[in-house]
Amino acid sequence: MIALTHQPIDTTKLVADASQPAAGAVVLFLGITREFTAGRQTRELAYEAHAAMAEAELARLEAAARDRWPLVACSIVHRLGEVPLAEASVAVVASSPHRADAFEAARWLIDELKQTVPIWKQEHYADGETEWVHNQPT
Amino acid sequence: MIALTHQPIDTTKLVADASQPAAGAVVLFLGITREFTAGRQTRELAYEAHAAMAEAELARLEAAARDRWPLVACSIVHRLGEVPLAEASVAVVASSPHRADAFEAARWLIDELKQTVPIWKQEHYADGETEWVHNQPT
Amino acid sequence: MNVRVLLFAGAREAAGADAVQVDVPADADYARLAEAMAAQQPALSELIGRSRFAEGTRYVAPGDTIDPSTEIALIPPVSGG
Amino acid sequence: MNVRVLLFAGAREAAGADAVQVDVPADADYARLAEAMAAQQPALSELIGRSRFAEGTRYVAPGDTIDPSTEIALIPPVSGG
Repeated sequence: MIALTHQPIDTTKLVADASQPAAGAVVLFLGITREFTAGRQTRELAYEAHAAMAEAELARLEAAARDRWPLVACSIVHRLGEVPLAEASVAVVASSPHRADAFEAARWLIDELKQTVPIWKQEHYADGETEWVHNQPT
Repeated sequence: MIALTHQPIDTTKLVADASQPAAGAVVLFLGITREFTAGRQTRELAYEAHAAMAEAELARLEAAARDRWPLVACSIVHRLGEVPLAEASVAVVASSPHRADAFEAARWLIDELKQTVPIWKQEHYADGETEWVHNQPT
Repeated sequence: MNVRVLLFAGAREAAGADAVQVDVPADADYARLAEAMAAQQPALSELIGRSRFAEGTRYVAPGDTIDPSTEIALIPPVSGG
Repeated sequence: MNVRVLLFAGAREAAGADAVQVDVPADADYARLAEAMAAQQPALSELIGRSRFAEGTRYVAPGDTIDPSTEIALIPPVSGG
């Protein structure tokens, strides 16, 4: 399942949906708004997407992960708009019979998402400045 | 934070507590009761611990993980008693400024827990048989 | 031909518009589009040099011929997650 | 001396008891305790061969001398998680 949403991500539901009897392991990754980056204070982040393309890229990532690992559940949800401190901008959930697969899939999905999915982050610094982030992804 | 509990693990609270402004990444691992193992159907699992020693071992694991990775939050909770299908027997949560550390710490913690912490699983098979699991940990 | 290119994030902000119209020769490729856009929108030129293009919901390569029947977008370096 | 050893899981089930009392020479080590326990509890002997001992909340090595003032436990291969 993949989704873009302007609402807070319901991680409890994502984990519950991934917790199925065929699975033995569930891994949830959350990217959350961090207060300090390189010493500079963030007030909140804002995210924008090329929505149709981002949904298509996310669906391709889910399909690729399901091809590569024996996943019971695989969900990627990205929040758009303003994301306050400590709230999740992205959630990735993978469940599988054995834990190595869920860990590897979740890590691969977030790494790929950060490289390819057309979503952009705007820093809203505590000092009032804003800045779109267009560094080469790491 | 480490805990043993006879109640269902409140994973929503664990994730919320780990989602702090100093962190940018939260990783949750759940070990859940899987229905089929090597083709044999499980009805539920039951867990028993040398409780005092298990708490001490879990606390040592948390301290070792905090020494090794820059963790904002680190929690390990193991459930004891009967754990129905698809419910969590163990939850590990790690949060950190950057995602590599949270992923590595969560994976290391569950791998170590399975090697060293004096907790035992009893299979309750669908056919009525029960069996304590004392395989060499993998 | 005249091509409409969707803009996002810092590119949208620098151009002050959600999209720009760019003239390129018929059968031009995306490398040629990048040149024409940079010449027309100097404020965008640095970011265009670090961006990719998409047709519809897929990335294209610089040497791909532009299909003006598709929705074309400039995709600056992404920062989701 | 007489040593009390806590039993868990499959060991508890095989012995039908939460703990056993075992006689070992003064200054015996845990390897000696394992031998004495296996002789006294044949139903446990296979599992004892794959188990470790703990004093209080820490594992001990087979060559460690038994401290009878501590709480001693037989720790069969663990299967938490």
